[in-house]
Amino acid sequence: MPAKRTPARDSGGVGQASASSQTAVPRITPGNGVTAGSHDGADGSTALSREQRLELYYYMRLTRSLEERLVNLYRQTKVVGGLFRSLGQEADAVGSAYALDRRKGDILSPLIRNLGSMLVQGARPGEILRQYMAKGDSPTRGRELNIHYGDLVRGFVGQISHLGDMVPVMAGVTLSFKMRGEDRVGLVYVGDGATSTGAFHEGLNFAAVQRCPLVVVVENNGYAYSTPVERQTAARSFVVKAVGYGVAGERADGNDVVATYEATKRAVDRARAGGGVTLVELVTYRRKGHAEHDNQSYVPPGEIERWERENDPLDRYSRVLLERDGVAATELAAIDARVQGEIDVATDEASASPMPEGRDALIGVYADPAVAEGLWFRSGVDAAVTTHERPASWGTHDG
Amino acid sequence: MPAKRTPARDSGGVGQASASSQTAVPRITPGNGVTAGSHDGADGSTALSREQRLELYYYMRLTRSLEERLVNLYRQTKVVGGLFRSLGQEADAVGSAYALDRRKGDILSPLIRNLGSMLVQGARPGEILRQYMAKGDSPTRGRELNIHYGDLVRGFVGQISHLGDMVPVMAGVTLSFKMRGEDRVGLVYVGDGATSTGAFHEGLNFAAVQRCPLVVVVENNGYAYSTPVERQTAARSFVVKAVGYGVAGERADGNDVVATYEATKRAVDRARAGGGVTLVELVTYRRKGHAEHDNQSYVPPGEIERWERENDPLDRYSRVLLERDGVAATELAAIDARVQGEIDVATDEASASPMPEGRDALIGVYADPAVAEGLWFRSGVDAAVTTHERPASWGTHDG
Amino acid sequence: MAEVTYLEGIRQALFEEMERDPNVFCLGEDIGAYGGAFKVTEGLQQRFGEQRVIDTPISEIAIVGAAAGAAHMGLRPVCEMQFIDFISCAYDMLTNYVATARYRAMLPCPMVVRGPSGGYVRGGPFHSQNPEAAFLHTPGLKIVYPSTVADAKGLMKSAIRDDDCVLFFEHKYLYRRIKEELPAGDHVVPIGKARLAREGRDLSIITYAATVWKAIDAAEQLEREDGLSVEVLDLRTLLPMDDAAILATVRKTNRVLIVHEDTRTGGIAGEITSRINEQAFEWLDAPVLRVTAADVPLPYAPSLEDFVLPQAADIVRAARQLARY
Amino acid sequence: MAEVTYLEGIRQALFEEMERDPNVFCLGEDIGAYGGAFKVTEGLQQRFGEQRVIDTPISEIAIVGAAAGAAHMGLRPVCEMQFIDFISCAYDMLTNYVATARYRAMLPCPMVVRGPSGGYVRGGPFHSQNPEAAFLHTPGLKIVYPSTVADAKGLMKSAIRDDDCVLFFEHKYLYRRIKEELPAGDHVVPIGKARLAREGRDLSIITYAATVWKAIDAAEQLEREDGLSVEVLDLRTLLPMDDAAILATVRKTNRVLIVHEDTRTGGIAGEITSRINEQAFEWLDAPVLRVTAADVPLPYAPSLEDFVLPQAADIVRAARQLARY
Ligand SMILES: Cc1ncc(C[n+]2csc(CCOP(=O)(O)OP(=O)(O)O)c2C)c(N)n1
Ligand SMILES: Cc1ncc(C[n+]2csc(CCOP(=O)(O)OP(=O)(O)O)c2C)c(N)n1
Ligand SMILES: [Mg+2]
Ligand SMILES: [Mg+2]
Repeated sequence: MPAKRTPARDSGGVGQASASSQTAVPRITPGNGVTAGSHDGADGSTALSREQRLELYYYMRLTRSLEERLVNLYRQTKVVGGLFRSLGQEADAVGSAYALDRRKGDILSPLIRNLGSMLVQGARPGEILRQYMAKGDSPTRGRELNIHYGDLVRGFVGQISHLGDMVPVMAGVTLSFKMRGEDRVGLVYVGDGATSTGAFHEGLNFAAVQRCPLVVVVENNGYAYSTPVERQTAARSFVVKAVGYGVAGERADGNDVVATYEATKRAVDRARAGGGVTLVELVTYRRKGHAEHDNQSYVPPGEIERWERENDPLDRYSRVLLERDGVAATELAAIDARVQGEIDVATDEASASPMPEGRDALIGVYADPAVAEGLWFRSGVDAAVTTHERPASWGTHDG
Repeated sequence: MPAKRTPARDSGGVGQASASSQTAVPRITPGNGVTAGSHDGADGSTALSREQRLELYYYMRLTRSLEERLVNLYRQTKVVGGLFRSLGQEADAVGSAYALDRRKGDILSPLIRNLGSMLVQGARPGEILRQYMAKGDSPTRGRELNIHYGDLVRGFVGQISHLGDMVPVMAGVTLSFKMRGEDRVGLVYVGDGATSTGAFHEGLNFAAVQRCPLVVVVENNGYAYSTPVERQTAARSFVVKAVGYGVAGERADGNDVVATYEATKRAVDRARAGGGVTLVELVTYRRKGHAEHDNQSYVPPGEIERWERENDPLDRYSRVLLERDGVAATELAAIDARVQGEIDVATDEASASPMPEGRDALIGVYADPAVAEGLWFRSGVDAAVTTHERPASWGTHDG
Repeated sequence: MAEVTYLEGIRQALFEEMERDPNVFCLGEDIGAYGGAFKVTEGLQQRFGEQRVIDTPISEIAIVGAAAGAAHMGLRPVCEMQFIDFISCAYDMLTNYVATARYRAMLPCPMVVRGPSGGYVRGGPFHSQNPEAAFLHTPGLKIVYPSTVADAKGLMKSAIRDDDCVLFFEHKYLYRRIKEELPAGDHVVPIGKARLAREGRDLSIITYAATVWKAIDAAEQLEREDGLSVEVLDLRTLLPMDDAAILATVRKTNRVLIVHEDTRTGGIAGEITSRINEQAFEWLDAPVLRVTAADVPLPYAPSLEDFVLPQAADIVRAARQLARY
Repeated sequence: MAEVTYLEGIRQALFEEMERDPNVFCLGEDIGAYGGAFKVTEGLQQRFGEQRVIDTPISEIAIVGAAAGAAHMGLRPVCEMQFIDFISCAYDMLTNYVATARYRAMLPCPMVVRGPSGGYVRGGPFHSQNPEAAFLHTPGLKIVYPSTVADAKGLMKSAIRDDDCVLFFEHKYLYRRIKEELPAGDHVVPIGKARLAREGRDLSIITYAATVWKAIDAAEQLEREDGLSVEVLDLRTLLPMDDAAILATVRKTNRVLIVHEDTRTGGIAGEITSRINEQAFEWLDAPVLRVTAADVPLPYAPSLEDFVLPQAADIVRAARQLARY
């Protein structure tokens, strides 16, 4: 793998950033500077094996197809809440997560658009569908929505909605790695929008001072809900923020799965070697609205279409595999078919799953007592209230 | 005034910062790089008039002498709470505040060590003493402690203890200037420690995006309570943080009142001209403990003494005035005497002031109702409780 | 006049107040071109421009803090929390800075913090919260939580005109589910006054926000099936609390059921119970009871959410017990 | 054995638990070399090193969030808030992330957040707060607020061993004002159990933290001057609340006065009053009353602070009224 560094870690590059620091971030366009400077595997120097490269394809395809299935289920009103897409961002999610080492026990914290990252870490399509459908045998037993769930054994921590909060939490997860001398690395995703939160700032600063083995990936997809990047920050990029925290920076084309992998891998290697935090900016584009209901009226005309036409990560990667890596079209088709099969099985299983029982809602707020105080007004207090004597206990809290 | 720019705004300089961004901030020593590169009025290029230069001296002396008086009062237990010193930081406080234009309605938000800044904006010694002594005719009528008070007419907003919170507030104050097209500028101080707070981050970023006419002054005095700068941030300076917010940066020797003035003045002028936010780092040193009770056991031996001996801002500035500006020693002695006189008068007045009446504590939580609900158990509910009939009202809330 | 929704009532109030007073402005995430996650501010930016309808970064601390700063200078900011759940990020700024400003520093801080609140919408634990209890405890804040279209509009107008900080909670379940004809003209509802939503003689239900409607459903069922005459008091303003209205209904029916959607322990019912105890104990013929959510984070699945949140059937059941007492 | 202070009791608990369990570590501002603003962690870093006694940046969000992350991995962090007033900055992280972790994600989150709390020390509005009411409302958290040296030590040990997040409020007025001999050995006090601080027959005072001592003073005065036998129940743990102990004292004396130092509206007294209403209404011979701080930010001047905070004389007066009822 080349030790090629993105402009962020190159002093000249950041110097430039400073000179134009008063200029807003340029609107992202497909094929702008970032893409031009990125890897397309053209130099053939990546250390990924053929199997690994096909695995990357598999996860990207699985991400896209699984979300397409979710769209169907959503239209059939089988998805209980909102539906969040990562269309066009599959490379960024998959490529970055692929840089972690699951056998070493690396852990990541995904966001709503990191379905691909979770699949790489071992999340199963059936779990995802059950979560969205609020099933009783979903990982959170119907308590939390969409991909808000985790599994420390497989290596991902469930997010909460409050943006930025996972950065301090992952600072603590990786602090534990450091304290125990474990050879593990953590990775936390934040959107361009979430970089504005106090939690992001405090968590990143804390991890930087403690030199935690943490990679902070800013997924710059151009928008936070309807808000374009230039209303989120006056800086010309997100990677320049690395300087202010005294951490390393990387910037890569998030629609190039290999470039994404490589930039993140450098950050992961640095963290594992004791080099502390890296801020990785992955530049990509959110082709769907914030959620399914968002009509994207705020997007300049043609922008989405241009990204779809010129910079779809699956299209781009398929071309690389077919045209340069000597992969046969039939191989990709076989993967596509395998993915469809897996999703069909998962859909059948998830659909057959039961909804949770109402009373299960009371279990598990505390380790001890294991059961939350109940709703007395749904239980047998009738006896007590029919007497005007002093009862031993008026009303009970045993639900 | 020279258009000289500090390294922060110079792309080469920040490039260097980036290259060494993994290195901790070097321990501050008197006369390190910062001092060397600063103005001492040596080039004679400052636009300050002789009167203004003497006024700077007056405010610095007033700050120091007033705090010395407070130490006396503290030892006599006439100060109710803690006592916070700015010894050694008088130049940074006075020089930066002096860059504002009170006639234009500029507003600043001071910190605990910005007594000097408040005096420049028109705070009166007697008010300060009354505040510390919790007098009933103090600006906050005994409700808030030390220099936690403000006056929008004179141009300062009272801080709260929660560090960082004043940055968003001043973003809003200056947003109002922008919205109304007023020719006013705001300035907010934060300590090196307070830069770690989420509020600092959110407020600075908000102001940067909105291009508010705001100057954010980081007073880097080496410590936050007992915590040295290198445990607060992994960045090599605070001014490099400007890059990540896309704002201008200035760095100056905070123990040089003229250099401090000039750097802040450039920032103020930029803000007034519509150039948005500047992050100004003033490098200084906190010679006393966090508060009077702090024994500074965590400070390396000799450090305080070195700063006292080699880099006292009043000594330095006196020398400049005497040796270069042709000020006579008698002139400075006259100012010193005037200061002592003012403080003596203020002390007498403040000592004679009454303590507040307990009941006044209930007034003024809301505009309407103007009086807080009282303490019913201190008022006449006795009548009600002596009867077992249904009373019209059992207990009252009218205090 | 045409009927309008609860959401439209709020939107009208914002429009009218911005027309009336050039010092009023709005700030929040995605409230401008997009018109807000629920479209409460739709059309505002077109009408009043980007200077008065500001899309902010994702920064609740900064939104609230900047509003306070602007309010000191005489503006009247209206902050949107995209979901009220995110007000927790600004908890320090609200409780320590904003709420104390007048008292400790004689700084006026006229501002509104508003946002979609409440459950019954399958929003899960972080898009369904009822934050009133977290702020009831803070002297210096006012809290409003309307249940009708007229109140939503009229109280929003009062909130914007109020000289202190008003937290204005909008129930998102009601946004498009209830419609009313609105009084013409400058319709203002005073802060601090409860509303008798239904008159009755046998028993009082004290509640606010979405559960007002559950209480009315329950009251009708109780009337039909049990011949019970149930009074429903809609608090509307939670801080300051309308003690007079609470005492009046207690003295009338002598039996009180407090209903809130929020979790039980530490919820607002406790405060109401204390006030009744202190001021009308002898008027009680039965204990003051509460029907509330269970003490858990609000789960996502319909079966779980329905179980945790108070339903009309729960109110009916508790009311019957109370009536029989 | 020598008598030790409340502060020393806490310090001993930290020492002993860090000795006992290598997973226990401390983090906070200035807790290392300096030993903390009040010296509660003095000597800890010398003994256990910089890895286990971590000086952090001024970042309450990060302190609490990082503790949660470390707790997920099996560590047992003890966070110091330099003053508990600053816990407000971490309100979101505590109520949304930490409190829900087990329920929504089956993630264990064993951690302690501790800090100097409370008034009577001329600390002004931002160094005197009592934050319990802000968190009582959050299922998933536990809240402890001891009043004695033995409880301070024994509850801290339980808090560190607890498998959930415990907010541990230390009353700074008591830090060096009370001294006790401590039981030898591993002195552990269970979370969730109140303590009968004084037995009595005529009237119960339910309270916690510093006002336990005010209540005892008042009780002695009432005994002396009025011949009243006053029981004082020290809750010690506020969440979960010890209903059994509360009901026992209500059934015994039939008259209840709740005393807390915190402001009145939305304070913890409301919740206690509700529970008594629901579970022991018929046992009441008088309304449940409260003696609390007035609803204002706590002012700095001694005359003002003394007026706002509840004093023994206020308790005496209210108790007399209650006894006469
Ligand atoms: C603290 C907080 N404030 C507001 C929101 C509401 N919200 C949810 S997603 C979102 C936009 C996020 O944008 P970004 O971080 O860029 O992530 P993206 O959706 O683009 O992946 C907002 C404002 C939230 N979840 N948390
Ligand atoms: C949010 C918050 N956390 C903790 C504190 C306690 N505290 C008061 S001053 C201080 C140190 C401040 O250091 P710095 O910002 O460098 O200012 P300096 O005292 O050096 O001027 C701390 C930790 C606080 N006031 N606010
Ligand atoms: Mg985004
Ligand atoms: Mg400092």
